[in-house]
Amino acid sequence: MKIAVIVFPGSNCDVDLYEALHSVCHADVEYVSHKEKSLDGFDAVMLPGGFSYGDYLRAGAIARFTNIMPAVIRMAKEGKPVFGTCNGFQILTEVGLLPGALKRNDSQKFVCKTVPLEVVNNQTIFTRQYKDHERIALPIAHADGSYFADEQTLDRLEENHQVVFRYAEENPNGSLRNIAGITNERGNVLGMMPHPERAVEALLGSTAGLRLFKSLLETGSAKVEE
Amino acid sequence: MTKVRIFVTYKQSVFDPQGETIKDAIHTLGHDDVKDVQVGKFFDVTVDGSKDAVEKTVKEIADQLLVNFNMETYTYQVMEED
Amino acid sequence: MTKVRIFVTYKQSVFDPQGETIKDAIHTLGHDDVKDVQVGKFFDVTVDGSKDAVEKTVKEIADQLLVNFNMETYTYQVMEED
Amino acid sequence: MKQAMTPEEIKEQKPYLDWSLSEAEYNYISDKLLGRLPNYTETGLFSAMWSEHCSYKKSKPVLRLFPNKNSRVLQGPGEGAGVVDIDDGQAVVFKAESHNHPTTVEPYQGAATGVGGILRDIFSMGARPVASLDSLHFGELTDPKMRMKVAGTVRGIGDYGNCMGIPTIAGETTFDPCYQGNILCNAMSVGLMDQKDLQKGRAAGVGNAVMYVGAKTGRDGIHGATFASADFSDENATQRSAVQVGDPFMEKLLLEACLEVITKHPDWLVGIQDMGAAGIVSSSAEMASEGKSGMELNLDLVPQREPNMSAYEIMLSESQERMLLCVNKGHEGDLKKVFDFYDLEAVTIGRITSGHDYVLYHDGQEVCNIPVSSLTDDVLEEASEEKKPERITKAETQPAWVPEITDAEQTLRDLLQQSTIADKKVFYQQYDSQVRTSTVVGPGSDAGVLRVRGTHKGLSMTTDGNGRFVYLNPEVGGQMALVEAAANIIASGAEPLAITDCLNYGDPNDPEIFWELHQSVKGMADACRVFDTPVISGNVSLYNENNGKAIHPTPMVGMVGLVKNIDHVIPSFAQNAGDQVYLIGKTDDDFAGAEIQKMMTGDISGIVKPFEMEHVHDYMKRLLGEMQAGNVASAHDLSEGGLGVALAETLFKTDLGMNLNLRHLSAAQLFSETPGRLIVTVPVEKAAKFEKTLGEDAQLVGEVTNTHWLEAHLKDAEVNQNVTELQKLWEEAIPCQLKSKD
Ligand SMILES: Nc1ncnc2c1ncn2[C@@H]1O[C@H](COP(=O)(O)OP(=O)(O)O)[C@@H](O)[C@H]1O
Ligand SMILES: [Mg+2]
Repeated sequence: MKIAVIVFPGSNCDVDLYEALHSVCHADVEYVSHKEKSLDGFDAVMLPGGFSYGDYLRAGAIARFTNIMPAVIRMAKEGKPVFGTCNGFQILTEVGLLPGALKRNDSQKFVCKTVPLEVVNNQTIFTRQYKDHERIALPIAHADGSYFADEQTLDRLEENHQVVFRYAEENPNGSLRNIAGITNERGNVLGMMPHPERAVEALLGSTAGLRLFKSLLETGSAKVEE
Repeated sequence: MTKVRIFVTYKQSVFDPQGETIKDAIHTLGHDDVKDVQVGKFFDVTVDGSKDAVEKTVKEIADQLLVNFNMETYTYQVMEED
Repeated sequence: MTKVRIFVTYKQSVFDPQGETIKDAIHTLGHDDVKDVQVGKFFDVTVDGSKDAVEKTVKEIADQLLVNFNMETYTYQVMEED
Repeated sequence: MKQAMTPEEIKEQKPYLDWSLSEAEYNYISDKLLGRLPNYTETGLFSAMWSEHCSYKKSKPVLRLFPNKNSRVLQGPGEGAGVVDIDDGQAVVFKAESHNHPTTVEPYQGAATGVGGILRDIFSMGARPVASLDSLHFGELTDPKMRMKVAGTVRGIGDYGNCMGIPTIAGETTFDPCYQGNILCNAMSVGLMDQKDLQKGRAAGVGNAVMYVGAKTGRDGIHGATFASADFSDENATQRSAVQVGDPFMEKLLLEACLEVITKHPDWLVGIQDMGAAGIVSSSAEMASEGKSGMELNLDLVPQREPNMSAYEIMLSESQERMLLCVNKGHEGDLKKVFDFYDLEAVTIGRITSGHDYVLYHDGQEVCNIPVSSLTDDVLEEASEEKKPERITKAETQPAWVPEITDAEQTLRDLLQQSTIADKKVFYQQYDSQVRTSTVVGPGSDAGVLRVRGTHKGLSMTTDGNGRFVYLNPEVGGQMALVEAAANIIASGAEPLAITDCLNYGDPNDPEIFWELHQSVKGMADACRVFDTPVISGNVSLYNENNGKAIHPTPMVGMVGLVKNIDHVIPSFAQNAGDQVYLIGKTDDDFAGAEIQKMMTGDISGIVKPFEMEHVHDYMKRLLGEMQAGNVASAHDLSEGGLGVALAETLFKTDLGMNLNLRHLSAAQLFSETPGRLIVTVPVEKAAKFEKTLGEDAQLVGEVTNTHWLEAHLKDAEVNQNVTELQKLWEEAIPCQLKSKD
């Protein structure tokens, strides 16, 4: 599987994603500039964390207009895996590939720490190596991570098992229904605020995020059938 | 050139902790006469063109960029023309 | 109860990186008719008391809390009374 | 051209006095350097370049005391940042900078732009910044205004570093009334590079281009450099806004563009420097001076954000996120293409000329024509008067204060809640400490540790300083700052390499303050020699006063150490029940300036006693050897609050306890702050080897238990405390004060 990591102006966890895939998972991965228009030849695309366009206006709001985004949308429509963490998640909601929006944290502050999560759905292409309702701990690092959607949307997300990760003990940002990560209806687009790419090496304190990448990489054909 | 002020706020249904925090701070200052605080942002945009063209532009940039309709809503006000 | 809208903006000479970036984004959308963008925030405060008392309160909370006079300045507007 | 005053009017009306240029300096410039009267623009340039901030005219004689070479130092002071060899063709680059005055006036932007400035210093050397540290000194949190300043400062540091994607992995935060009117915000940045990419701030080669890249120039921070060198009173609150606003997004683009040019196109570039204090004039004049060149600039070509800026304003503006490059003739277009990709401006604003003159054109007219060296090298160094303060002479004859402890347990609980000692998580959790996924040890330990990707090496780093000791005994206090930094580095299992510093003092024209500066620098310099940690970069911040009252003399030491094998990083908290606990170093009655003195008497007093640096260095070296051999399970240095606090901290975040025989110590000594001590835990099977190496310098005091109780038997007291409860007090102290309603 060949994976693209998109580099937006202001992306800064692009290295983290790339190295998790390249150095740790030995996957076939390449950086792709936001200026490119095509993702031909790639089987999956990942949007990294960071501060695209400085998070000016709203996190992810401006990145959605970059050249590469139509190609990302196309991949999502084709059922190929699309993954966004942190700023990547914010971009995926801004561009409409995932429902809802990410508000400023209730504390009004940036928060960087490791938080307990529950894997709510282990049937996705991203989570199949986790146990059902497994507890894991992943780092978060964001100022705008409070997930918001209207009640119907939230109900629909739960009915369709689109909620993949939930904050398990404390809610660090005010997310509705403790939501930390969701997929689209089809299950091939995952957005999450926590950073699994920061938890793939014991040296750095945790390997809890590793199985997310392995789930995807060991799928063979990752394409989700409709 | 027309200057338009575009006001963006959270929708009524969206909880805004910032307003609450500021209200608390105001009360700490002793101003219990302040009963409610809501926070919003605004954009002063200077646009070139006829009145109609300006309004069209304002609506377009609000719809496409300035406002996230999942949680926000907006109004605008023409400030000055020349 | 009186509702007052307090507008806070950067002082003239202060650099506003957000406004610049948003302007560039608007141009990317094709709206070259937008010549300038400035960002500000506003506070809708609901205050109890006579007209004079309300204005006094507004000035005090602006001075002490809402405005950073190192770089910001403000205006306000009485929105509605009842 | 609209010069605001004629040269004659300047001579008569002396506006330069307001810009901190003295009459003697003005006369020297007119009579000796130029042989004519300088015009308005030139006078402005001189006052900025001759300010303490740019010229170090007062502190230079003292700075010469610092050692700045050893076999690893590739670049010492004088460039954007210092560079140290870490083997394998790699180098670590670091520097610290103060942003005290801007942060006191406008905490958020002051702190943010402080971080932005130091990052540019690092990447201008050709290094990628990989970590940031900070050193913050605030007034007491009981003052609600101070609480807002603290919040703004922390948010400013966080927002800038977070947006840039550079982890902030260590730092220090202290509170003392002396910083109430003048807070200290020192930021340090550490970069990593291949030695072959090393750059200099140098402009040379007749005909080569001087290129301006990055943000447009506005009227921000005009006279920031001289402003920082002037006494600081509440009057300044009303000055018109010259606040510099940071744009970390622009800086991120600038970083990537500059590193792309440096690493991929070394043949295009002659030199590069960031525009810091005194903006275009200092960067361009310093580059020309370094390259022994002449330079001609056309200010009409400088990208400008505001209309009608004068030559003086353009040259002195401190707008952020700008760099100056000297580019080989013919490659201007190539360079512009790289910057275009990042949507950044890159403009040729001048050329290198033969000769040694610095010539500026504005509105088609020559507005400046002076020798380059007159701005950079001819500055009159100033000899300063010195006087030992009365308070120190007096204290020398008085008996030392020793606390009377009636309830050692309560004293420990109270100390853990002192804001300088209490948990700083509320602050550092606002910093992204993990981005770039190389942080092995983040904030909350003695030193932050990064791995060097692709190698087995690691870098350990810390910032330390304690103004109270320096105030009571500048020379010993200076030594202690270095020893504390070294202890933190060694506690992580790293070998100290070199240091950077920020020298934060009051008005040097006060002979007592200059004496403090001189003595403390001497103390630091001596300690640097003992530990073989040369000073490779640094920064001086004087005039830290508010309404005539100076801060404690507060030199900050930023130290970087090398971890040979990243798998052997030593944690700062206990690891296994059954491990032996050793106290390294002698404990004495050292209470002058200690946290317990401030807590119990509300003030500090007495004489800080000298200690044997060579001896401390000797056993620390042996301790490091044991660590590198894998014989040590954990190590934590003793600082504020002494042994009692360090023991508690060693157990926080674990579920372990300790049972300790401290019968050779009094209850008071549990809180003494004798320098050069550590608490170390060692697996039983390694104990014999460890004891043999450390000899008398390690004292076996007990063992790690699995009870989560801290149990210590002292000469005249017993301590038996539940660690969970201690930790709760320690963790909640600052959040509780921040939430206080009055
Ligand atoms: N402003 C800050 N930024 C980052 N980390 C900080 C800051 N203040 C304190 N810390 C972290 O909190 C811990 C305790 O700080 P301190 O008491 O100064 O440690 P020490 O006395 O060992 O130098 C350290 O890990 C330090 O890195
Ligand atoms: Mg320490």
